[in-house]
Amino acid sequence: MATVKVCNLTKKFGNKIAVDHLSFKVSDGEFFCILGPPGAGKTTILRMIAGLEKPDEGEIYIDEQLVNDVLPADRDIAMTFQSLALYPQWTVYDNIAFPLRLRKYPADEIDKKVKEVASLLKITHLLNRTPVLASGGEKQRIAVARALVRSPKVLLLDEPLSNIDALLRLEMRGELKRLQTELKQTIIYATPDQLEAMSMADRIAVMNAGKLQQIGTPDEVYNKPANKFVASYIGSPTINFIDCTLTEKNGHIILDAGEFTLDLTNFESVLGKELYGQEMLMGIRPENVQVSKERAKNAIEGKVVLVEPLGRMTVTHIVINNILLQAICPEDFRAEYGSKVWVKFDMSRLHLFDKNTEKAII
Amino acid sequence: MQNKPVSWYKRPEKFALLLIIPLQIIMNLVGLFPLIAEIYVSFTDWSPTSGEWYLARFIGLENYYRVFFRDRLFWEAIGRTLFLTVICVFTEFLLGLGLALLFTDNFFGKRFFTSAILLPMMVVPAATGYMFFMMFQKDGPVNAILSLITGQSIKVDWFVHGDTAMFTIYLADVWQWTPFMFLLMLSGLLALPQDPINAAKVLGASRLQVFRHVILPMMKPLIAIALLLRGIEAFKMFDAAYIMTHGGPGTATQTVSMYMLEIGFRAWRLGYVAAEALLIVLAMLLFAWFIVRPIFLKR
Amino acid sequence: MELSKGEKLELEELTKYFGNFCAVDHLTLTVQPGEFLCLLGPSGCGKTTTLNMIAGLLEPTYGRILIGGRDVTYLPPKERKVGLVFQSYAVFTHMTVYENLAFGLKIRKLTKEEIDKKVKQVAHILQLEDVLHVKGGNLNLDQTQRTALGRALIIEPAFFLLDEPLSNLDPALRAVMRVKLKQLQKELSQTVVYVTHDQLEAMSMADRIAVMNAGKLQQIGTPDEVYNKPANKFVANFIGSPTMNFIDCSLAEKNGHIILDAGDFTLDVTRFGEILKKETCGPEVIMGIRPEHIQVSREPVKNAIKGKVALVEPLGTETILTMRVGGKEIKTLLLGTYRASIGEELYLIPNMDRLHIIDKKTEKVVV
Amino acid sequence: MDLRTQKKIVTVLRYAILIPVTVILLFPIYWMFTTSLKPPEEWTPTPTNPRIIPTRITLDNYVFLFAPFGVMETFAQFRETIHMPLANSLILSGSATVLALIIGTCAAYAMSRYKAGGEFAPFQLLMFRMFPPIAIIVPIMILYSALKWLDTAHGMIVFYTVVNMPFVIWLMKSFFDDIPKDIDEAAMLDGCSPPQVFFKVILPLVKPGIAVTFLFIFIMCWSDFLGALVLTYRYWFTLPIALSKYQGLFGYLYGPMAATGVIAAVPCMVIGIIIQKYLVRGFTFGAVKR
Repeated sequence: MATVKVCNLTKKFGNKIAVDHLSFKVSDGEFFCILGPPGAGKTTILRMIAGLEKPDEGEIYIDEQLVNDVLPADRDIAMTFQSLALYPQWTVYDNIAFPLRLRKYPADEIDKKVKEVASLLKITHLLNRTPVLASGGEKQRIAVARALVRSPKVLLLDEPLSNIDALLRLEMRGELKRLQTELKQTIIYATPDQLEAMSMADRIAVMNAGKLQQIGTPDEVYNKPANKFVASYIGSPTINFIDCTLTEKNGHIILDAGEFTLDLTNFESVLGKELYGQEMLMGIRPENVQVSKERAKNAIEGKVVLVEPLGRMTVTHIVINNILLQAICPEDFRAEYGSKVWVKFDMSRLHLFDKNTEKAII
Repeated sequence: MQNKPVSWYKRPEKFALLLIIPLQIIMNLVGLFPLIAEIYVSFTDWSPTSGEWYLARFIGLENYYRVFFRDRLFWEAIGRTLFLTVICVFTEFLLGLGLALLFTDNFFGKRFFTSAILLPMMVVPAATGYMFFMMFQKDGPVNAILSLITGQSIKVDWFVHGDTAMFTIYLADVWQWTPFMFLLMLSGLLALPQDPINAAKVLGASRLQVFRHVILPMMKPLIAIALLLRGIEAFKMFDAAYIMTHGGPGTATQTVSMYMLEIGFRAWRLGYVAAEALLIVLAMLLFAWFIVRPIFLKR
Repeated sequence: MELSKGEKLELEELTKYFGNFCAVDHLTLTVQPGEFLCLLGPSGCGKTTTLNMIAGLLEPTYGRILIGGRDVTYLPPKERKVGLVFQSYAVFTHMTVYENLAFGLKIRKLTKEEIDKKVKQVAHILQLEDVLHVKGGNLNLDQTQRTALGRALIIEPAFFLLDEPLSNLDPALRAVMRVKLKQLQKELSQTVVYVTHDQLEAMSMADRIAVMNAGKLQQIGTPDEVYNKPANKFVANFIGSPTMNFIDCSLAEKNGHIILDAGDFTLDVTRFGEILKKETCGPEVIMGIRPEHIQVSREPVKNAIKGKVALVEPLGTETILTMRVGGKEIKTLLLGTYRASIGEELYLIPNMDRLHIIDKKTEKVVV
Repeated sequence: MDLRTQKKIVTVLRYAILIPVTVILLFPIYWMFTTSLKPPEEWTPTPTNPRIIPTRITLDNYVFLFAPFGVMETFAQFRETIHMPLANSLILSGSATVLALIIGTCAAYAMSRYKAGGEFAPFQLLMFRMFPPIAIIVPIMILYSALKWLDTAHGMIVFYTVVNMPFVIWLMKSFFDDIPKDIDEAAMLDGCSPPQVFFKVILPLVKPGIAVTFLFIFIMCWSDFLGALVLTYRYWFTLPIALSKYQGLFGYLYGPMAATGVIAAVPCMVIGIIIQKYLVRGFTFGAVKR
């Protein structure tokens, strides 16, 4: 078990900056997720920690030791690849035993360890087969078993669930999390899937275009997104954004979206005078939009364009002139295409972003 | 962990170097050094019968001057080779593509027909030469079969006339290399994405329209590579043709390779041939760099 | 130009064998003009084969296909006028958007002016005017998709066949395109057969859903019907995410009450007595309940099932709790963020109105 | 037109084209094979009988080539055995192929994984293969006459190794490129040093590729004509040269000549059919895979 620390890590490929002055620290036994869309630099970070890629700048510490110049074989790190990279010419047993054999473990100890990890991952029945014929989920387990067998200091997982179908993914998600809790293994997990990150991670680092956007617990990144990117990337259905400006009228702070206005006087403490007249982006999650078929006080009129009955809830798409909103309604909510509805926002869950810097204000 | 000494050959860069050094040695020994010698020799009148190459008389640019202004046979051979190359490759391409189109879906005997069509390209070219030499003899099977079909006694002496001799060379090349084009075109056709083809069908296109508007444009890059590779190979044309005609009658079927063999290794004017070889290498280098490389690297 | 309205599509006993393998098995269904029908099923269930037969790319082994009442079973694709959009979009990469759109018309030998007029009109509807002269290979996903749609729309098809058209898009764009596609279909009142393996997509867009598995039609109905009244275990399992909890149980009668015995807990299902008696073949049944239909309480409640928290997955909008009850695992889905620690004891309250009982032998949903 | 009628027409057309084409393509090979089995009186067709099907089959033509007595005594003064060229072909092709494969495989791995030799190294090799062989032989002739390597085994082996090196590199590189780099990296993280990655993990994985390359290079060496024509004269000439030499000596003895042709052609045809799937890859330097 170990800690990992990276400072000012930077990597360029030609002119493209893949990772830009990144710093973070993963503590012992933590499940740390790196979340971001394709091209955010997630894989590059893992590869640099593993030693497969040389950083252009910055330092990597494993257990407080600088490892920039240590060969990958000597870092005592395990990694699973997106392509899994199992050795197709060997049996599953030999695949898992390979790292131990290279380290010259005695045969009986290898045997014991391989069987132990195989039963932990429920692949004992596969040991004498080649991995080529295994199913997607099984291959995934074999790759994890091979990584875990020598109890590495840090386990790096690169989008391990991206190649398996949705149902199995849900199951594997739970299993991986349970495994980690049991073994107290330090894990750095890269994924583009916010649901995976939210459900498994102790902390999430949200990345975009090589830059760190926010680090925090799942609760923090969901409820207190640091900027527009984080707010839009996390949560499904995605958060609604509405262009608006901040103004003052008769001592009230008013958010003007053109089609409607909201009174933000309650947020006086964070909304300094210098923000008045500025262009803003209001963010509200679909579950914080209440929809009613009856006209109500302070409610905004809109038109239904699509009702998505998802079973456990209904996602309703509403237009207010040219603003498109998604709202989560109770599961039995139904409305005709084009019918009128009235919308209210949960003001305590409102987010406000500066339109230029995209940083969160509220 | 970090201060453990690492054996030098385990460093990736060093290991890579170790792997590639044998190649460098052998390619430079047999490639680079002789090239330098050749450049020198091309400025002399060296002939192995007259002594060692470094003792030969230095004659400056005379060899090059002769190539350009005094050697009609050389340029005729070039023209002839280019002509053969163009018509052979063109025929092979049309036949190969046509045949490949018949193999895009499954039918009874597909494996047999594929293997049968591929067989000619696996015959050693020298053997092909002898095969066609036998077939086109005056008393050979081709004349016999033609007689049988036409009912008249046909006794064409194929190798005695320049035109008919050229024709047999053309036939031999087409026979041997159409299978290669077929194989290339077939692998191209099989690798095509099926969706655009089906899309065109559903939009109402007939088979011919699908071929013209969808398949052909999608095959373009592969066709370019196929024509290039085959063209380069055809320009080297030697083995079969040499066995069939030895360049004759006279010089009527002499290709560039045959001509250079004649001058260099029968008349032993190696200094002069060195100059010719260098010119061809130079032409090929330019061709490779500006035409082949862009097409090849696109893949 | 008045764009044509959609026509009716009927499949009668449509069957396709590949060798001995039956890909589509006696499929009969009718798509009404202007209807949005989803063909939903896992990969390999025969939906793509069905689609290829409708488009005329595959010959059926048996059965009939009727478009607007006309038998087209063995007609070549040209004479069917089907608007097919592929999963890969299959836009001709070597042609510009304009040429792509014009392709179907050029084939039909329309004059240059007619083609130009129609292309401009369709380009306007699909907002492709700006990219008309861009090569198909240089478009972004969204434009590619619209080009594929336009190319199909321009030949005034009898109906549309869409083969997983959204599966290549990222989730955010997918949500937007779902809305746009549905809007377009409503405005042009086109008949659409939409093939997908994504139950969420089917639920959100379809007027009716036809669920297929292993070449056979499992159920056809509105999204509400397939969600609330699944016909069999396959449909119950395939629709809804996270999937329905299935627990092996046996039925027993005690003191006039019918008891559903799962070993670790029992439920009183006397209220379903009549149906149960009539429809089940034996006491062996499977209890099915969706995670969203189980409430959780920290205090003991009557009829509640005691369990231990095995896993908490906070997803932001909702939280999935995996509970361990004896040797079984039951998933529950709670709206919002629910905090619980692993090992904590909680009480599960199933919503008895939403409980399903499935016969173990036939896998039919009884309740 | 009905889908089913269309299908029938296509089927009929397909066979109407394929059958004659196949017959024409196979005829020269058929003729050589049958001639090698015909007695002298059937070697040439007559105006009335094209002699497409031999009436009597004999192995005399082969015996004539291998054993210098007993058969076809009328032609005794032309007799040349083919023991030597056959052995030469086997020795030279075999050794050159092994040597080229050892050097080329290592270098191809270095190029595939480490971009060793720079980005253009593989392409330079390809260009080398583009020149007409005669242009390459001239400088080699200069070198060999200086080294006294003409008409020697080692000279020919080195020559074949060098001229076929581009094929080895491009083919093997394409096989290495087919293996995801992730496998190398996984092995490194599992604790392999770079040499261990190559020898323990990757090399066993490309075994089929090595086999294909071996066979392909073998037929390339075996088929060579021009190289042996210029660089050998007395001791180390190969089968194709024998074919040409004997053509001058007993060119119109079609039977024995056809037998020589068969002996030269058969190994390549057998190997060619075995590696059919990979021929495209070989001839296009790995650019077109199938």
